Amino acid sequence: MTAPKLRFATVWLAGCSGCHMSFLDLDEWLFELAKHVDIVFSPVASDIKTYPEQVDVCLVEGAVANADNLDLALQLRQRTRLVISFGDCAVTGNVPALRNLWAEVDGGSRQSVLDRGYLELADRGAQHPHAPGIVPELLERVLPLHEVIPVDLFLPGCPPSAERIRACLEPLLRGERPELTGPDLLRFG
Amino acid sequence: MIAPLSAPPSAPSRADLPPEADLPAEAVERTSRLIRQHGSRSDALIEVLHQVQELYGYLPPGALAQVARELKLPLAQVFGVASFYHLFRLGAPTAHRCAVCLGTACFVKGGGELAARLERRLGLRLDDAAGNGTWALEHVSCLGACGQAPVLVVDGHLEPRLPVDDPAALDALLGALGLSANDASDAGTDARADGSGTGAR
Amino acid sequence: MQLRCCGASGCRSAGAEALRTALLSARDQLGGAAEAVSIKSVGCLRLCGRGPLVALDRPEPSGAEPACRTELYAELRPEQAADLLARATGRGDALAAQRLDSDHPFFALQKSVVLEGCGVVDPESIDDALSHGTYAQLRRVLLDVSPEQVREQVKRSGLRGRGGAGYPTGLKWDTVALQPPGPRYVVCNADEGDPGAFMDRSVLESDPHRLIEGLAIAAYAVGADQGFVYVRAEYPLAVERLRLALRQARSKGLLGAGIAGSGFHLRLEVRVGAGAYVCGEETALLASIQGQRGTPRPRPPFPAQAGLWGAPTLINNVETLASIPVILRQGGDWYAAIGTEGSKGTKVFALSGAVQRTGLVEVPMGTTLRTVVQTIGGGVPGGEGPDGGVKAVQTGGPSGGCIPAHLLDTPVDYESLRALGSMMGSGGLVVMGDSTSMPEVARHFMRFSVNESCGKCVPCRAGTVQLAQMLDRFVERRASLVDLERLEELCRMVGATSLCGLGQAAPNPVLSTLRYFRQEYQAACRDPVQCEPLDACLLKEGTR
Amino acid sequence: MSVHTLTVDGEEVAVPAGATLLDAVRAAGAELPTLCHLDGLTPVGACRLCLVELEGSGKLQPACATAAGEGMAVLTQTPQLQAYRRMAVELFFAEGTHVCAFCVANGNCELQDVAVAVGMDHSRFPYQYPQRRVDASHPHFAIDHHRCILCTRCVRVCDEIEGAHVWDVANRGRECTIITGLDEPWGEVQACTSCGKCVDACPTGAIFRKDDTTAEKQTHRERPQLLRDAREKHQWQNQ
Repeated sequence: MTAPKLRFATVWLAGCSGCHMSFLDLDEWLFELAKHVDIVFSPVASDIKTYPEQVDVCLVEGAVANADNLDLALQLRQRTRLVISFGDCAVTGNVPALRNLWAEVDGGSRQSVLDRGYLELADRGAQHPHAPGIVPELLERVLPLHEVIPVDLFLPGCPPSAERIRACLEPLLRGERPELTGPDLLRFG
Repeated sequence: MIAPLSAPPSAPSRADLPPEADLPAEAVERTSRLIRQHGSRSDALIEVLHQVQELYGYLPPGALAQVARELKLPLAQVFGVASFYHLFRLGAPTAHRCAVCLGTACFVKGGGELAARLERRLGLRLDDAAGNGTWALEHVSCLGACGQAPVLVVDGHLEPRLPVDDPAALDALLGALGLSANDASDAGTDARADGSGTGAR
Repeated sequence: MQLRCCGASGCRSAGAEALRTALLSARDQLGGAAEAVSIKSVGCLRLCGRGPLVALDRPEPSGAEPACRTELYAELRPEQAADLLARATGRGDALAAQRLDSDHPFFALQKSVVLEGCGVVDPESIDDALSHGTYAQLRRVLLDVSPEQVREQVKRSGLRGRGGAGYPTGLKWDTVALQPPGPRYVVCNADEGDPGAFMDRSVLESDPHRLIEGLAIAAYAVGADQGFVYVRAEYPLAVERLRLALRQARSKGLLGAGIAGSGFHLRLEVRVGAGAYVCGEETALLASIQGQRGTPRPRPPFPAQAGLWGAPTLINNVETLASIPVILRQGGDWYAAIGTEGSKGTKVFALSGAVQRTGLVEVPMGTTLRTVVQTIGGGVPGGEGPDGGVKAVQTGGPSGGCIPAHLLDTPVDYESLRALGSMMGSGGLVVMGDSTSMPEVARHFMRFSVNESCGKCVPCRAGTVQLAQMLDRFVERRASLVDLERLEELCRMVGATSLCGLGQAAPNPVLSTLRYFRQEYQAACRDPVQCEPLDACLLKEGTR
Repeated sequence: MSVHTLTVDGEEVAVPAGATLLDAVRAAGAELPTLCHLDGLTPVGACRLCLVELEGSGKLQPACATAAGEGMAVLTQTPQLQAYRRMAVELFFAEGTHVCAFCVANGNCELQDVAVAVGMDHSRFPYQYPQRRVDASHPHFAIDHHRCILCTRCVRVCDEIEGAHVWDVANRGRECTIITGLDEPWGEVQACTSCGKCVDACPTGAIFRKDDTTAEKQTHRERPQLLRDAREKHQWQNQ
């Protein structure tokens, strides 16, 4: 008798995808993982575009920086039993949230970062993009995931090493809550 | 051309000048005198800073450097002390200043609304030392004038019992105190004899 | 006939100076009988909310008891000077409407010990102070009483520190006196910074010589020959009068070398603060006197062991020291008979906020809050119901708490107030009416603490900022139940781990309003159904 | 030399008179997180991480700044202390802008280390992103105030060990900031001897050598004590 497979997802919000690369660094352990889970949603392991219902575990990489991130975060919380903040961007905001340093500056962080990116740094034809529905609207403040939805587990690191990801997932597959302690499993950065 | 044997004397760099070089000589001399009156004791630093602020209206960097040298204190320590205490000003003050008391009694009697009203009226932000160029509005934590709450201090003069519940009377009073935005379209008559508080931006 | 004009800063801001000038010129103009009216500048006449106040002492026809009747007039305008002089000389009674009823509980229930000279002596005249008996106890103890005997009387009196913490004064004096031989200092903490407190200011402005006498006696009792009075700069009139009083005392040989013919020396200096509430904390105050940033340091060692320049230092607050001359005059037992078992003597309160009669109130310890707020203060103007429209009374400033109306029958003493989650504090009583929002009150105090934190330790520097932001969520009604839990958690952490009393007590206004007005916090938490997306999920469960 | 005997988490330990509770905790082989404390500098008791409970009184005292006394019973790891420590570390992270990923001190940062030690996997308090400065005017060193935790080690090492007193704390409360001279650019402060002790003492990546990039900062946090021993006890490293 084998236990029913867990419905497993990974999500990529505002981050560099480095955490997902680190996930792929799990190499042959991914085969082990595949024995226990069905990957139902993932930018690196699935083509499904809509976050499905009744997900058991979801690794969320990235901070919440725009309207799409926000919608997806809220949706995945409603459809997932156990949400894991996956990497420093999800846990702290990290690099994407650095634009919050401009929150108190005239115009705010949103306008400042758009002006910088599309006007000041443009070589030619400087203009803001106008394509409703294609470029999601930026939130004024970039937030770590747990300031948007309740989060069940935190897996810090930039990126979390493959060993750390495995140390987090292995107990879960056994139905246990992982205890992440010590510099190898907990250190930021 | 014959190369000079030694480098020509360079113009003295700014760092070589005594930092108080650009302060009025008389004020510098008076500062020295008052420091001597305190026996040049370093524990008199706060008393000395009070008196220096009376002299200049604020604590210019050159004066802080002079105080540090004559009290034999490190520059950073003098700046650390001067910036710790909120009554010391490190930049030149605006021509007029108003303090709104946000102590508990004034808070209960509408001091917060009074502050917000003054911000709108004067077009400035509370506790922004630059104010609107003419007026600056700061908060004070309690003046011990709780029996007269809510109170304002306008250019050093305590104004008791402001009628926050009667907007018309309050506006008239604030206008009479000269507390009007530079923009003349803002309501309120300027009854202040010297006409301060208007125009001069 | 004598007119005593209040010249303390409350009445000054209401026009006392103009009134006095008008009285003087009216007397010159009127001449005749008016010339016999003496016009004296005195300190606080108590009912600060209705200044400027003037007391009129009129001798009764010979043989009558009492020999002199006093009438008190409120809200006088300069143009009424002539009317007042006319009344003083027994002609006319045009000001009857402004005459206060001196049998009213506001006056009748007060017991003046600390304030016995306030409103009586001229604060700018040492001769007047001497004629009222000031410095008599200093002279007596210097010549006839040993330091041990002085300390014994203070211990017998049961006096406890009036700065707020209530440490027994006699014990503190003993601790300093019994340190190994060497220099020691006395310090008067006149950095009265609690918003809503103006007791010390009134003493400094009204009767500075009494304070100097008390401080000199303290110095003698602990063996100090140098002392400082640390006054906040926000009290310019107090600073001015104190400096004048010190000069006068020196010139009369009551300070300096060989005081009053004894072998005792004392040098006293005024040190003026520069706008930092934290300097009311003892170790921060000592740093400030030494010309440094007013940051506290860990205790022990306590100032009584290692204070100014490392020497044992006695620090007492204004009201504590101003009680000393009376205690020595009447004896410790006399003082101990006033008040309650654990809190003896009288306490001066500054009554303000949403209350009819604001001003200075001195009552025996153990008087109930209801007596002070409703009987003496008259409750909230226009307030109705058994509690007179009072919703809460705030005691102890930013370190204290809000006591709800249903507990108004609590006697005012150190232990009772602490049991209610508040504290005596220095004596500010701010009355709050029904319309006051308690989360807003808590935020008001938390913002105060954010502003006044010295920044040395992280719980106070960063914790108060986080607490103020959490309170924003409640005031703006966008909080969640998770916020409520976290608010309490962080309050406990800041209270338990901050370095000094400011941080340790900063959460008190939150905790006490949570204790008595929790429903207001709960009501500020949004109903999950009405939540916007960002907050919605936070309501479901904790994040941990 | 007189000796005080006390217990640390039930373990009996003897320390010389004049020792601190931190010395006693270390002598007992227990571990306490510290940030503002640095051996060789005057303790300030500011970071509150080394708070311990004195059994009986229930009072919390900073181990670094409290003298060990005869018969004391010290508790270092009560659940309450652990909860408070974690919150303190969260407050440190939230009040500055600490992005370990690209910090010069990544991997050699005491703030990063204490976060691990107290088990802080995220901050429950929102990050504040305060407006702070970076001063790179010094030829060899720079200070990034975003990473400063106001431990004042730089202030103390410069004053007590180097004797230059280039640094101090300005302002107060959340506005507190470390300054050089009269709040001037560091490179223009004549009193600076460029000795680098502040770099060595800094627990985070706030003060660093300009030629170090991400994760390259090396420090010598033992030096203040070595210098003090040399100066006061005439004990040099080679002896």
